[in-house]
Amino acid sequence: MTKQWTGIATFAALAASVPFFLGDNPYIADILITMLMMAALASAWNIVGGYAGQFSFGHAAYFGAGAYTTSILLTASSIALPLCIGAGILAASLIALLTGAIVFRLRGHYFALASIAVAEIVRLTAHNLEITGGAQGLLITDITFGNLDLNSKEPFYFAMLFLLVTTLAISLLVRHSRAGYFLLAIREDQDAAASLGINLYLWKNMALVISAALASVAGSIYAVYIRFIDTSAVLSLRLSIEIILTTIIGGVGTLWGPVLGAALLVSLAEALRSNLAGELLVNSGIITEASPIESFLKNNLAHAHVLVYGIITVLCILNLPKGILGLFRRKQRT
Amino acid sequence: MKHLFLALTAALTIFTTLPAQGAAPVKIGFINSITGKEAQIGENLTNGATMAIDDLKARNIDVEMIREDDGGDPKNALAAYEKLVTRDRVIGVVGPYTSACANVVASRADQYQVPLLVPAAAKEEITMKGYRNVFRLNAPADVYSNVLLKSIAPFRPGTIAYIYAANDFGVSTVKTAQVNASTMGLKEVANEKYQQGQPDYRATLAKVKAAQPDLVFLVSYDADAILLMRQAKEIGLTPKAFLGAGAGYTTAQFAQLQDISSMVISATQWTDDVNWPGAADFGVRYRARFGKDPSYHAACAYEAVRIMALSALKARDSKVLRSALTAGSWNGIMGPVRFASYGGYTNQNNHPMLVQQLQAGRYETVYPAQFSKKKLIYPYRR
Amino acid sequence: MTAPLLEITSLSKYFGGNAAVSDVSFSVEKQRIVGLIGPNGSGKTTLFNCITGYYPAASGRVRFCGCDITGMKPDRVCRLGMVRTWQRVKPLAGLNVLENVMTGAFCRTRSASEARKIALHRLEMLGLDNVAQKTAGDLPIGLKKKLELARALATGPKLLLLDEVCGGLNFTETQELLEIIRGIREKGTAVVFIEHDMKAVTGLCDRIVVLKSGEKLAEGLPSEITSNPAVIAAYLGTGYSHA
Amino acid sequence: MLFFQSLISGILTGGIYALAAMGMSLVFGVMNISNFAHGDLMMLGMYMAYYLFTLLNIDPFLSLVLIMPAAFVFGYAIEKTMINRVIGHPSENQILLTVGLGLIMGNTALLAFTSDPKILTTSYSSSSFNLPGDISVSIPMLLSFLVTCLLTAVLYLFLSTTRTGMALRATSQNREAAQLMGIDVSRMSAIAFGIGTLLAASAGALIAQTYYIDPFAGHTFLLKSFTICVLGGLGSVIGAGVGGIVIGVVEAMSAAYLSSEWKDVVVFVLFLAILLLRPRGLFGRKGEQ
Repeated sequence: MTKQWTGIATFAALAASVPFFLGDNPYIADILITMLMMAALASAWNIVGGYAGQFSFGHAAYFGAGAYTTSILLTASSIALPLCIGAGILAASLIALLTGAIVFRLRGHYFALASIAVAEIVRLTAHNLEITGGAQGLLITDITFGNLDLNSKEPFYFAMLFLLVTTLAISLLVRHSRAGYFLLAIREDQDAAASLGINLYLWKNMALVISAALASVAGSIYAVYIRFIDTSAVLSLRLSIEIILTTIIGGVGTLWGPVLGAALLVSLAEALRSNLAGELLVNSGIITEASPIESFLKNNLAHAHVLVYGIITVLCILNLPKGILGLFRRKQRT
Repeated sequence: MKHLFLALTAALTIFTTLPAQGAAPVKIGFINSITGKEAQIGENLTNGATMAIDDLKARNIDVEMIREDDGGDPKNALAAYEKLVTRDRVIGVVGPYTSACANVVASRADQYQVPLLVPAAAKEEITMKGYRNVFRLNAPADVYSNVLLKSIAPFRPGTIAYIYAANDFGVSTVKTAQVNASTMGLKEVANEKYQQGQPDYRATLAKVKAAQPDLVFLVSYDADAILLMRQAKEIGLTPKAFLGAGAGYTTAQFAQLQDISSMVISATQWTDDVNWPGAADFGVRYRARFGKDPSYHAACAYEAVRIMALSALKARDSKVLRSALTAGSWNGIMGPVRFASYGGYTNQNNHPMLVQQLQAGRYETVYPAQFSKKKLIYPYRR
Repeated sequence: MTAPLLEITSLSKYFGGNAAVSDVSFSVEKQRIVGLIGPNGSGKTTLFNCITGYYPAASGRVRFCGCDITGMKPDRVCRLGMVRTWQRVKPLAGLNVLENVMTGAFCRTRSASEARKIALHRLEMLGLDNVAQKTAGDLPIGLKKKLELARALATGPKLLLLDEVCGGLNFTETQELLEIIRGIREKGTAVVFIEHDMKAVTGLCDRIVVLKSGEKLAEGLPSEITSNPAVIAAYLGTGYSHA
Repeated sequence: MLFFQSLISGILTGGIYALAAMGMSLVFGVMNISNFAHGDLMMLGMYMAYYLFTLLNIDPFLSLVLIMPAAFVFGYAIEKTMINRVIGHPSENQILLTVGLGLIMGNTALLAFTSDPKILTTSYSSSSFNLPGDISVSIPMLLSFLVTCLLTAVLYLFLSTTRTGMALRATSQNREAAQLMGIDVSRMSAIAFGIGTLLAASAGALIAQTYYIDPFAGHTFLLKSFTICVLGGLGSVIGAGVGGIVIGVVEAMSAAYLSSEWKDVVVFVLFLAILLLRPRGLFGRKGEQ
């Protein structure tokens, strides 16, 4: 456990020094911010999905709750940013409690489907209401916070990093406390857990609320960073599934799996999206710019990036059900 | 396996940080939705942009256009823009297609001082925030309803019903239509917003039919437009006119289905029968090359890329390019283009939108009079 | 003396019209060992499930430590001091043996170090200390049964409900386990256990309750039960000689 | 009139929903897998119907004869090569595997067919007749509905009278017991997935005539199919049939009397209500777990 605390501290120190090496490179900074965000979201999801084994397929709802609450308050009032983020946490926790009241009565497939249904209701509601900007979304302009330059990347990089480190610390604290044992017991066998005096309903809800609160902060930071939100950007089922995939590919139920998954998937998605993969092949002299392979890649790789994503998912589930971290660990059980 | 993953991670980290190579001529960027839910319209923009670059090449004008996909996600659009301006060092960017993405990128353009030319996104606020580096070629959403209702005003309709997709474009357009309609004294008798992609709209249409409107104002994308009109015919919804704002009511596919599309009036940014220079020729060459009719998105992208490329070639620098765009004027397949500030807009091309009606399976421009050869037929008869 | 530790009154449970448990009453005094026997399908496990709150009872009452726990959730029942084990063992398969038992100990304490202490003690008591770091899912069945018992004991129960804890064990293992159960009783915990192995039951129990087709067939001292003709006819006739 | 119009179109649309959901329910029953690639399998059926019609001029209703065996073989192969490897795994892994398969199918279709929506227009696509009271009935929808009824009847007979059908049902009731009885459950899984794919593709082919076709057109029906399966009872084929029609009617009625934009919300609320109040669904036996 001490080793893991050292790990988190080292990670925080290393990551915090990155901007000083990076210099003025907004593009890379943007990718890193996305990575940190996905890592934080996946780690937050991991508390309820990985530790308690409750695979919520609706985490976008909490991310979106944070993003929407913060955006609405920022545009409609002069409430300070931290308070807006706090309100976002509150909103997400409320939705989480409401969701928990419904879905935690169910198990397995029913749980997964119900969590999707709740998230879809949240999405459609945001889509239909006026206050959320409905289908038009919300554009936030002229936000200030202290003397921070919100046009630069640093505040968001550090905010996301802070959130990620906090999430990791909370994960570690939870994991090694009574709560952690209870969540793991629930994951392994709900009936056995109940027979040991664990209040399933209470602990599952606690895990979900912590997870939702952290996800909502990610949403709030996202909203202020991008300055525009709509339902397809912050409340979509696609986002929920991406969060789960990130965790699964990295290693579900582990501390560093979500971080590893985010680093890998975000860079992969970006490399495919912007055809950096093709460029790399050209630059390294493997193929020439005029070759048919490059023109094929140029024309199709962007098209194909979701396809590649799908292939990786399938390969991972079939061959690495314990994620990449699972590869590095000694086989623990048969 | 372990080593593979380590290697893969290392490779990814390296090449995302590698600088782009070469000192090519002048570089511009093009951000578009190649994947994602907007991909089908994105493809039209891609085709238009490709044609523009090839046309310039044929005239020995070499401009390098770097394409980026945003997948319809504002986060990706921002990453794409930042990559283009900081890593690829483009001096101007055309795009993005969707309003959501354009909104986000537009809000950063002044920060990086690299001009952004929005080819086809309709949301008004994109050019209403006073951004100095944001230009828009197409007419914003309010013009769609404005021009449609103006074209029909002489016939003095009394009531109007709205049926529209619950998306950004649908909601924005209907909001302005309601304002325009109430100044015209039109009474609203039904307002039906629907989620896209439903297989069955009959219940919605039956409800509208019961309200007996003179005008039915529709905003839909491609496929929904066909479903709606098909089912409207079955249900027997026969107002005096169907007004289709943009997108789904201006496609070739829609025109071919004469039994349901005949007489539908629609607003568009562009047609190939308009008397703007090169419009007809563009249509012919587009059809020959891509095997389908050009949509106005293709024309918008073509003209935006052409304007950006020509201006960038002369300017060779972002700041000069901005002044060139602000000061310049062009006349091409989109008619006369000038980026001006008026009515709350900044750097907005006051593009005249066209009203067309499907007559005998062809889109005929019927309004404004100076661009049209045919007369609008009203009331509608099946 | 005082009221019994566990008191079951006219408990019934139906599955789709069939009575799985029908009008069963009995009670358990402090520090006693009660055996619950009966042929397969006689409703023993269902009765456990009703007592501990896994199934809602159709009618009847369950009182434990003087309070009415009918319909109470399993986790509250456990915190009140009644804990059960499972016929089909339910180890927390991904956790190691120590963590399994610690999970039980957390029922009594919030502190991780305290829980660890309790758990290590229980492991020692059951002779599991040498496998403490093994993953629970990998243990052989005999050790899984012991783990199940250790985990239940870690919750600090007043009453332990054991569901065929000796099933699948060989003779030595069984003897060992029975010795442990005796030790548990010495320390003040009452035990109700379902068992097929009649010898074990008669040797260990203070009282025996016999179920047949969901109904209570007989109740009494082991000697009374073994000589009860109805019981012999229903169950012991084959079971006793067989064992 | 509005009421009857909505009722009729709700029932006809519900028929298609039902067909899509039946395949999903069968797969769930036999394999205990929530198939998130179901919408993409429908999409494959749509494209098959489209190209058979435009290239070979085969009427979409006739083309079912070709589509069904092709889809069965495709589904059978997918099960044999991939899905059977996750049977018995945690449900989340199964869900993600099918999500991944769906991504692959949808995006392969995107590369192959582009995202341009295709409209399958037959000579009778927009034809309809009127019932008394000016209620219009779409002819292709009615034909599709009748085909759906026919397929349901055939499926029902197959499941209740043939050897394989009964083995499928046994597997659906209790996999372990079925295995003990000498049923080759892994073969049953493959057959179930094959039939599930067949039904999905048929539903796709039928709806293609009144809907549009694009690489993601099936997704509209995915969450609906889940709702219907839960409503009818996951695993119950007949339940899915009835559930489909119920959902079709609920949608049409909420569009008519509430508002078009909220009708999906109504469906999801109904879905949650069923999960909470009657998790077995209308006809389900499995329940809870």
